Amino acid sequence: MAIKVGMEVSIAAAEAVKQANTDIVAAYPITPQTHIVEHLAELVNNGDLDAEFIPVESEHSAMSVCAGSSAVGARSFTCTSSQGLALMSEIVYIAASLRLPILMLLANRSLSGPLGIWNDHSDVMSIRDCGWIQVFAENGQEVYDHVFIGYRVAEDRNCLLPFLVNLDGFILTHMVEPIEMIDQAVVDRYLPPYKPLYSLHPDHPVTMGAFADPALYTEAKKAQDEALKGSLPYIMKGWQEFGDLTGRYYHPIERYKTEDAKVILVTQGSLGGTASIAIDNLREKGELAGLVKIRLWRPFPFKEFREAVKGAELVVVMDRAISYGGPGGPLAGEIRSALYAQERRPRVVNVIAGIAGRDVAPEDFERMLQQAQQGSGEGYEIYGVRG
Amino acid sequence: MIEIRLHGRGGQGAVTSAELLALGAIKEGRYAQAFPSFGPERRGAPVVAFCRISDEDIKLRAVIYQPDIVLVLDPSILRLVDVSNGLKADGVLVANTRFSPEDIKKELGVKSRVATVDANKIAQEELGLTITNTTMLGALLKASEVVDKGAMIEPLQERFGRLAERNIKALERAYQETQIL
Amino acid sequence: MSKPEREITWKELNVGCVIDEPGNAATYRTGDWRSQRPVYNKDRCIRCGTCYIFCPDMAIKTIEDGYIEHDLYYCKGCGICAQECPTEAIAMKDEVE
Amino acid sequence: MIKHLDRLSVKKARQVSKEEYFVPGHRACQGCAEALAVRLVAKALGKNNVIACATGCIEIFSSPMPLTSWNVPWIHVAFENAAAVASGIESGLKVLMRKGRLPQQKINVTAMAGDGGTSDIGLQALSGAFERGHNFVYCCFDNEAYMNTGIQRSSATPFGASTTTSPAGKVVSGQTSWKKNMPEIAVAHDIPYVATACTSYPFDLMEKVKKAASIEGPAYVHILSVCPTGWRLPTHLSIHAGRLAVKTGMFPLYEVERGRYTLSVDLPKLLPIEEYLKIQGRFRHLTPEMIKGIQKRVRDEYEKLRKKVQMTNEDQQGKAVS
Repeated sequence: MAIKVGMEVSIAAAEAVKQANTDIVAAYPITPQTHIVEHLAELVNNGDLDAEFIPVESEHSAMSVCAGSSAVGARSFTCTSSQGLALMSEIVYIAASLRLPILMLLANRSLSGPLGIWNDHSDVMSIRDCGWIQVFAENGQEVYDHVFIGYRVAEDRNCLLPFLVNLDGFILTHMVEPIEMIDQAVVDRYLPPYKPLYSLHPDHPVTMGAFADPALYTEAKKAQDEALKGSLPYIMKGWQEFGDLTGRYYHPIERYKTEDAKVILVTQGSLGGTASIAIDNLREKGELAGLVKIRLWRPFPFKEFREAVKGAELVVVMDRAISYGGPGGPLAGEIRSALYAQERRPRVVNVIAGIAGRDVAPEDFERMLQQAQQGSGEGYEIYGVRG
Repeated sequence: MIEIRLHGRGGQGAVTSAELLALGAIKEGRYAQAFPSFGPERRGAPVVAFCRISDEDIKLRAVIYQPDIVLVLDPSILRLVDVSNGLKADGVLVANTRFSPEDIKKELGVKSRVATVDANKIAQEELGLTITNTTMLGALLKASEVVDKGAMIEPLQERFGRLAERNIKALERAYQETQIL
Repeated sequence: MSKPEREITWKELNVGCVIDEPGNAATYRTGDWRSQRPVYNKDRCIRCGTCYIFCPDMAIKTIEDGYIEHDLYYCKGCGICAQECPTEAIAMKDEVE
Repeated sequence: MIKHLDRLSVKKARQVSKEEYFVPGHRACQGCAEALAVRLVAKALGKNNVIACATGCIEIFSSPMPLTSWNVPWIHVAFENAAAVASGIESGLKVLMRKGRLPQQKINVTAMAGDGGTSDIGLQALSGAFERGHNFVYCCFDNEAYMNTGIQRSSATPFGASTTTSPAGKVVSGQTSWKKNMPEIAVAHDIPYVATACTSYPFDLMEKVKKAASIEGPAYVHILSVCPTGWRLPTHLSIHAGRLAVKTGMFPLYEVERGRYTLSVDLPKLLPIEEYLKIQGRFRHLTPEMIKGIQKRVRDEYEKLRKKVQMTNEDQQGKAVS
């Protein structure tokens, strides 16, 4: 059994990118993603990673470079945050439609304006429909592990989709914590070199990115949608095999004390642990509370989610992004529609909290759950806002 | 679980102190977190960093509001920032100051234990500059044995290389010279 | 993939809509776009290749000894070949119904 | 009077490869000199060539699913990023060959874009790729406006030209700014090779593209590609118009090799610009005063270019004498 090493999560992520024998790193600096890229530059310049490090002039070009390099069959990595994602988002969508297995780490941060460098999920929610496989990591270990899992699943001939790992900015990127590193031999066993189905090479000329008129566009989009939906079993397979090698098993939905829960809190990302403390506290006070953490965001695991909340009377969804003038936060919107067709459906109360670095402590979760008891289930509340 | 809040000025290495402490705990096979205050502070501005140490997996990711230990790296911050804010009654304030614990207790009105050491002097003598982040770790370990002093050697060596010896010596001296009340 | 586009189902599309038959656009007839057709007078042709090199539609085939032939499957009737021919060996004539 | 500056010789035409890497069946307009330019570039670069293409006419007329006009590997990602995609292709091939996952061989990487995709929206990505020094050839197919979207002005639209967003109105008469000097912007990046070319001089064009590919590092070829549709010109005059652009000095042909300027055709006397302007509908509204202004600017610019040729060749001449 490998020992745990204390390191900053960003460093661990970069080490994983190295261990995955990445060929191309293209990135532009943005807080709080910088430590990942800085460490990768160091690894490349010290000869520890044989890759091309491409210090692009913008995030738009970072994703464009990755599109080009992935299209020739190179294992390609980028990472960004907030405004950087917004700038590159045009190409993020195209990378999915081209079915290029690029890996991206997103250090989640609020979108301007006002400018704020702190953590929430408004950046990733702006590309919710980009067609990538998207997961949320709860801790540094999950970030490190999902570099390997991400490449493995993305490059699976049954998927061939880009893979996005969300890690909360600062809360994870700047956190020093114990990480269990995987032996290189195990990494090599789990993650074979990328063998593209199609690649740009003169020996077999192909055309990529052709345009579609209305007679074919719908078919192209249907194929893309089926590919993303159809990736679920291969994501599960990637997790299963990773678990068999490391003992760490991941699931689309993580449940905490949901079996008999009447009130279930739903979160994504690094606040899951904090939320679980609130659940313990509420249980001590006699509340039948439980927690559901959504790891897999796309494709959305409808079946697993419905199963997880089936006994609940009240589901409290904590969103970390606002859909201005909409029905609720993006996560609550998903969850309400996931449950709408159910015969017995719980009331879904939406709380928006932890926006742009506003700290959320266990007591906050407790208060949210208590306040939600009175919630109508319509619209949303912004927790802790003054005035 | 022990929660520690560190006060310093940007560029003085408060984050490094927190990290070294966490790394020491992890070397012991325990769980730890170290994280900065996530601010845009630049060199010179008062900053805080945090550290949690536990024998079990740490789930909590919120900021530390009620620390068991407060570590103050810079004497000039003592009167500038409310360093004892939230400090638990059975906690300890560890400060870099020329003054005695008694003086500090009286001046700041701290009810909990107070440990002091003139870390500026030690750092100046041992390292040739008043960067006190490693020196103050000695004071912290004297005031509360959150991590075994021996477990700190390796992280210090990894971080400081050929300068490690002098930092370890500064830490040792502070450990010896710290007064607690 | 050479099926008419209106008959292609989503399952028949390659991954990423990649087209793996290089140059299959050559099946597409652009000759229908023509309202004027080139008429070639071999006797005046000095086999300089000017028409061949200037044709944007690759609709001029060179045959034995450098003489040419228009490929009316592709020729859009732009008239560049006639204009550029140094010996006026090509003339443009209206297409008739 | 010379009809063809580089008179097409039987020999030259016969030497040209008959292979087409850009095949017929493409859907460019009748008389499209951009399609011709693409054909000549593809021919010059041959089989071992991977192309990253920007959104625009070329992309649309060459890749309507499920058909492709390309016989070489080709990718289109977006409008403004051809240089960045090409950077990724070049770096990807390099690293895969270095790591032994692809056999070592010379594969040229080409980026293609129109004038808008180059001198407007794609300028940042292009500048980045030049600065990073990727080994690739960037071809700008300049037809002097956004033709794909319906003839809107770009920064490459010449002064006075009427487009749908710089119409010849009652108060403002066409494009009010001078054509952005994109080749000079490329030169400012200190890249090893910059050239201008025009489809009306096909052998010159192909030689420049080949030279660009043979040089290590970024190379930029700016190709004037006459658009009869956008310039409001009879389709058969595409080649003729390009020739006039060169002979009037509106679009001089030159090369800049490691900072050294050479004129590809030195014109002892420029034709009056009216010759060029009068055949195009987009200039029909120009007043004599406007034409006079354009004429002066063209002469001045040509003189400036000549001076650069002189200045950057002085050293060599000095050496030759001593």
